[in-house]
Amino acid sequence: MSSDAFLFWFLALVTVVSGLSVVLMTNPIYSALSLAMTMIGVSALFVTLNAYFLAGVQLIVYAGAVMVLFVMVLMLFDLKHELQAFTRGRITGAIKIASVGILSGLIVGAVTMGLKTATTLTESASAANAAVALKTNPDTTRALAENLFIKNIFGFEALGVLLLVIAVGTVALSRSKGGSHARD
Amino acid sequence: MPETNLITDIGLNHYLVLSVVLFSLGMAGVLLRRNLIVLLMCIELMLNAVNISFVAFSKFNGKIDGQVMVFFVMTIAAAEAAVGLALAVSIFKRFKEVNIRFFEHLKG
Amino acid sequence: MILSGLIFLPLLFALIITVWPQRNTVRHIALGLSVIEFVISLAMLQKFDPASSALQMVEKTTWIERFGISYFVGIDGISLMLVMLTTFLVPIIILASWNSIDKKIKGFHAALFILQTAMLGSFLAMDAILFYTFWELSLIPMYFIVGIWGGARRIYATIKFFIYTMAGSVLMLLAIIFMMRLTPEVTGGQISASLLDFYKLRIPFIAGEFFTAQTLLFFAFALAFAIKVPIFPLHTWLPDAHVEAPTPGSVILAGVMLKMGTYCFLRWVIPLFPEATEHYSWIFMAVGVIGIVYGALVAMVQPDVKKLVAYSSVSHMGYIIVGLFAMNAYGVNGALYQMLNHGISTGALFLLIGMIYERTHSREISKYGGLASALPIFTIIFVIVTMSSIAVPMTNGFIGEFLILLGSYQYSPWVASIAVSGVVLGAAYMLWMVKRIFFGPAGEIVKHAAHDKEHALHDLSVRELVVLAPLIVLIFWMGLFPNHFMDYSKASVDHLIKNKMGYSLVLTGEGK
Amino acid sequence: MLNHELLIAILLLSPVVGFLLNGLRFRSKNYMLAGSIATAAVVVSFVCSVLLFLQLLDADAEHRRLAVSFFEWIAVDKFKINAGFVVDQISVIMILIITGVGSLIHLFSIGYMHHDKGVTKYFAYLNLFIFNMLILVLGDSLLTMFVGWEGVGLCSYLLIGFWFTDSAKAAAGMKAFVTNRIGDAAFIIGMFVLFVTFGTLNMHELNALAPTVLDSSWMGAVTIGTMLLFIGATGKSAQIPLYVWLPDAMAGPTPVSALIHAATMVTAGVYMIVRLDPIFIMAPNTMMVIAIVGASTAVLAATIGLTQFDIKKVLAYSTVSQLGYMFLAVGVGAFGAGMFHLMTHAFFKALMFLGSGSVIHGMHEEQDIRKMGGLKKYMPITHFTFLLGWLAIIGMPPFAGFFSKDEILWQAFSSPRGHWLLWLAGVLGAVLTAFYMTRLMALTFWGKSRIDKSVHPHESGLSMTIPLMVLALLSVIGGWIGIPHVIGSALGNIPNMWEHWLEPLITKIPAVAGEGVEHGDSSLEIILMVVSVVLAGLSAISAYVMYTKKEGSSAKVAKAFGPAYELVNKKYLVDEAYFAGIINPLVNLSRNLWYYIDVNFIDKATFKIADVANGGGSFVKALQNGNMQQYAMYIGVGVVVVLSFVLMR
Repeated sequence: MSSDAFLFWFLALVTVVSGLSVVLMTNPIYSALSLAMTMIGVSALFVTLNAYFLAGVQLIVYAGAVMVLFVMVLMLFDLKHELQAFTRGRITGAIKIASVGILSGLIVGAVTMGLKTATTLTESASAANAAVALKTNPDTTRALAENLFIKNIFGFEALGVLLLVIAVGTVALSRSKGGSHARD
Repeated sequence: MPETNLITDIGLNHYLVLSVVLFSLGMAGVLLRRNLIVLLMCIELMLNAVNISFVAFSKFNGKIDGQVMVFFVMTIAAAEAAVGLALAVSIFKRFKEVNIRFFEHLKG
Repeated sequence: MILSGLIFLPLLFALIITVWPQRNTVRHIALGLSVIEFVISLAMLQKFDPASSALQMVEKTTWIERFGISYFVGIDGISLMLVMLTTFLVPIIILASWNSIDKKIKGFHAALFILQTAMLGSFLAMDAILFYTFWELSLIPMYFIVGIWGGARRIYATIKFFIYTMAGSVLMLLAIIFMMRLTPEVTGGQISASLLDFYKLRIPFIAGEFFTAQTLLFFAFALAFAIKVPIFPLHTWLPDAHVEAPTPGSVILAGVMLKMGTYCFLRWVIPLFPEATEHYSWIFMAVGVIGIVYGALVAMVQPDVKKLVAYSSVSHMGYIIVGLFAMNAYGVNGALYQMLNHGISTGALFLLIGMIYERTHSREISKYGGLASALPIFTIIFVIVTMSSIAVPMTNGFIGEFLILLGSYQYSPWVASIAVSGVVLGAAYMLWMVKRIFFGPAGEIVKHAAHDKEHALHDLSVRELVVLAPLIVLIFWMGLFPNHFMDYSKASVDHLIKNKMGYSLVLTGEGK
Repeated sequence: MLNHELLIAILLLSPVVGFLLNGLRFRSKNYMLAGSIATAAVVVSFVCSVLLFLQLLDADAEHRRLAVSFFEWIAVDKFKINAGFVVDQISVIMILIITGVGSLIHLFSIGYMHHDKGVTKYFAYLNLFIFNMLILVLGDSLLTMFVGWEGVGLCSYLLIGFWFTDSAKAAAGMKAFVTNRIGDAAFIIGMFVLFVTFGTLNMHELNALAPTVLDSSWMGAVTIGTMLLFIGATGKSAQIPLYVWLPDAMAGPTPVSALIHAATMVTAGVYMIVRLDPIFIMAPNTMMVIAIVGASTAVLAATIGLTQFDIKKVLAYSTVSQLGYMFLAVGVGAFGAGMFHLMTHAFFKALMFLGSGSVIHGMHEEQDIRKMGGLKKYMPITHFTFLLGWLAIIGMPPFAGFFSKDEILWQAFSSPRGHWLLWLAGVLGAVLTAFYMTRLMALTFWGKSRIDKSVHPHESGLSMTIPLMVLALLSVIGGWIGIPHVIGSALGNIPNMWEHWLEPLITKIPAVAGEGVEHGDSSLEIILMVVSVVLAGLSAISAYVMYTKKEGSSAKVAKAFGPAYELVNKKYLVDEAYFAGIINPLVNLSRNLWYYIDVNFIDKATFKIADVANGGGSFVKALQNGNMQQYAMYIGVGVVVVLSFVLMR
């Protein structure tokens, strides 16, 4: 087993286990910490896929900023272990789990069915060359930047505007008294 | 084409399957959990799962666009988390409650 | 441009009304604007060439090119008088609602003008989609007029009215789309929604088989219009809508909106599906005749005077249907004339009932009695209108009813024999109502008014007389000189009757 | 000489002017002004009528026809009706009666109505009536006639219900209108039948086309058409089965009863048939029905008249009975005789109604003859004129009624379409008439006074007695223009001016060999005449004895007949039968239709359809439970479904 393969299996295990614990932990703090672990695993997976810049961003944005946000909010609410962490209802619960299961089964089935197509795709000459180039060339960051700032500059700028709006909106939301939708 | 070893030859499919598994976990969490914050976390999980498949496609197809898309997704995810949490905070301030079953105002 | 002007000026008026700054002059402005509209329609009448059966003052502009939908309006003898009726009634309605509408005045007048646009558009549109747009548009202001300014059960009535009419139009829309898909046969490949192209279609018809294109299309259209008219088993929305509607709403509903149904039979159903019309005319004859008798019988036992008049409308509309489907010159001319008559005399009846309701706040017949001593002028006018409604000669009602009966006699003597019973029953229920309200010893309301100074009954004011005078003049004018009115429509109706198996219209542009 | 078109225009419009002048100031209580305007309007019309009559006299017999068409009224396809009017031998008689008797009655009304609050309105209505009646008789087509036909019905409605605060009177007006409408509906269909058969409604053209009729059977178009027209006539002229409105119509002011319900309007049916005689002759079955209905009405109404105590009701039933005579006449083909009786009846019945009006006026609105008696000394003029009218109606020679009634009876016997049974019915009617009219005279004017002490009867003023006197004169001499040949030749060649005048317009019934009696059989005619006069005389004498000499004997007779008397007194319960058999079931049916079909079937059915939509909505609504996770689940399930559909394909 090559190091590549070992790395993949190890990281897969880490992400799946921590992902599972996000769902299963009844204490939200543990869920948050597990999610942080998952993020780190994903970031490492990015590295195995030669996406170094993204791996960094993943760490900074997710494991850094977003998770801190989550944890802070949790701390703010002072949430402890929950008795009713999961929804009730036999039928709906069954349907929920079944739909998740069937969905994942279907996707996996689709992936395996599409195996041949995928391999032929990778083996088609130009794609293969490009893939090799991408595999071997560690400098994907430059390529990413070029693509981002030339081809997708409009989307990039739009995202900037979106983030501005979000920032303003978030501030406005958290300053509000929770709306007028009184329950009583 | 020689027989590929499922364990040692890591290809696109491995990443995709991993992505699916993570996505399903996230989805199960969204469907099953009751805590609003945890729900948001599970959504993050789903988005990350998708990101994995994007990057994997990007690598195995030799196109950088996949990574660009991940970049966008991350931005959106961060924004969504911010707004979602802001909402959660504001709701919590008003109702002292984060259980999703509590918020059924959309009942028809 | 005059037709477009007629159609869209009211829309502009509605806009002016909504932004008008002074609340207390809104009525004056609305009245003035509606009179302007009427004067324009008179100018149009002046330009109209009564000798020609062609579609006149045509305007056609492409609207949605891909589907061959155009803005296409034109006028001929069939629609002319109904357009005149519409523009004529609106000022009267505005003047009649001077005191009775006291909330949301701006909204009311704006709705009225939008309604006028929609009605005129429905009468003038020569493009199926354009027509459908106006047809549906007419529902919305009416919905608000009944729903906002109506009586106690107005919400029930509006929803019933809306759903009934809507249910019919859906089928019609389907039929229109189906026919549009057929048009490339006659236009050389281009899809078209023009009514004139529809006229050219020869839709296959097999007698006796229900599931053929023409039969199905015929019934799809006929159902939509039958609900609007309304024809006998589909009439139950009408009494509710009338009872709950405010007076102006009742007048416009009875005066013009019901005519949209009958007019469309003449404009769409009969020329488009001649074989099906001929083959299934017995159904409409039957329901028409049943409507005449049934409406009259049920009207007789109504405790509410407005409901009584509403059921009398069902009876009168039965006459119109019988006249239309007799498919001969007498029947169709009579039906067209009866549409005007009904608009005027039933409109006047609703106005009168509205006026008395303003004074007594009751519509229950049993509470009245002896009103003739208290309100003599009112009584005289009411009796005149009643006479018009029961078709006494020298009033307008007689000409229409007589011609319709003559037409139906030519169709089948039996139909005429049953339909003529409406003449007797009509007299019975109307005069019984008149007797119970106006004659006899003073009833509860009159007695109450005699004791109570605050509720004393005042005879008609000058404003109310001005409202009624034109209607009374028309009742006699149309009864004594029907040719002054009928001459405008004769050419078109003759053309329709003579070419019913291959109807087409010639176009003439603006002017002559 | 004035142009006849102008004359006809003035003739028609003068009452309209009167109507408008009075109608527009209907609140006024100035009875003198209102009465003068109205009377003047009718007098102007009368002058025009006389001038027109003189014009006709000038013309030679074949061209006595003044036609005018003012404008085209209705013109649709082949159906063309002009506002056209014709003055000819028949209609000129009618307009003379209408405007002549009409002016007298207007004059009478000034005195009779002077205390009434609505006097101006009353005169407006009267003028309107005259206008409509003139249209009816002058109209050159059936449809123009129908305009007047309905118009007079309307005026009748307004005048019967003139004192509308009395519920019963308003109801009587309504009853009259609706009953007339039943006839009118048949009239309309009758017009259609004739129009479709002959292609015209112009009466001149119809009459000219009549000989082309081939099918005279029961189902022939002409028979059906004329039958329907006759049903129309039964409505307007109060024949079986539609006569019920006329007795109730006495609720109106008495001059109205005289003008509308005795002299003019109710004779419209007879007039219509006479106008269309060639057509009716082509339908022998219809004629037979007319004769039978006329004869039965004459007898039936007369029997009811025997038992009534309201002075106007007696006269009303008498009118119905006399109208029956006229129909009997036209039914056997004696159109001239029918018209003749129409005219004489107009004179003497108007006289009697006005006389009764004078009595009622003098008695302060008392109408019950049981509370009268001995009025002779209080009201000499009224009594004397009434007496002449009485003699005329019971057919005593040489009063007007004798000549016309005798002519009808003789024709009923001798005409090719006559029958001895019809004659017998006629004689029976005459005997009954003599009895109840004598009873009326006896109870009202003769015998002992039964007047209430609080009432002080007085003779009426001049405006009321002058019309009485004029009409009395006419009742005496009115018949002399139609003296039968048998008497005329006996008295020295007095010509039958009436017959001569009408001859060009009256079609003779083609004699059928072996049927009827030869016209020249004068001895038989005299015998029959004597028989009927003697019988009527005896009947009158017995009534006189019974009601003035032997008081109380009438009660004994009534007792002897017991239930039969009750039945007759209650008018054979016809009104009750109509109510129980037709009107109430119809109202109940309507209630049930409304309740069961409209409210409980159609509405419920549509609600059911709405319920389906509503149920679907509730089902979908249950899915929208507000639980966000449920929604997410739906998304999941949806994705699964779509994805599996895509993959399994």
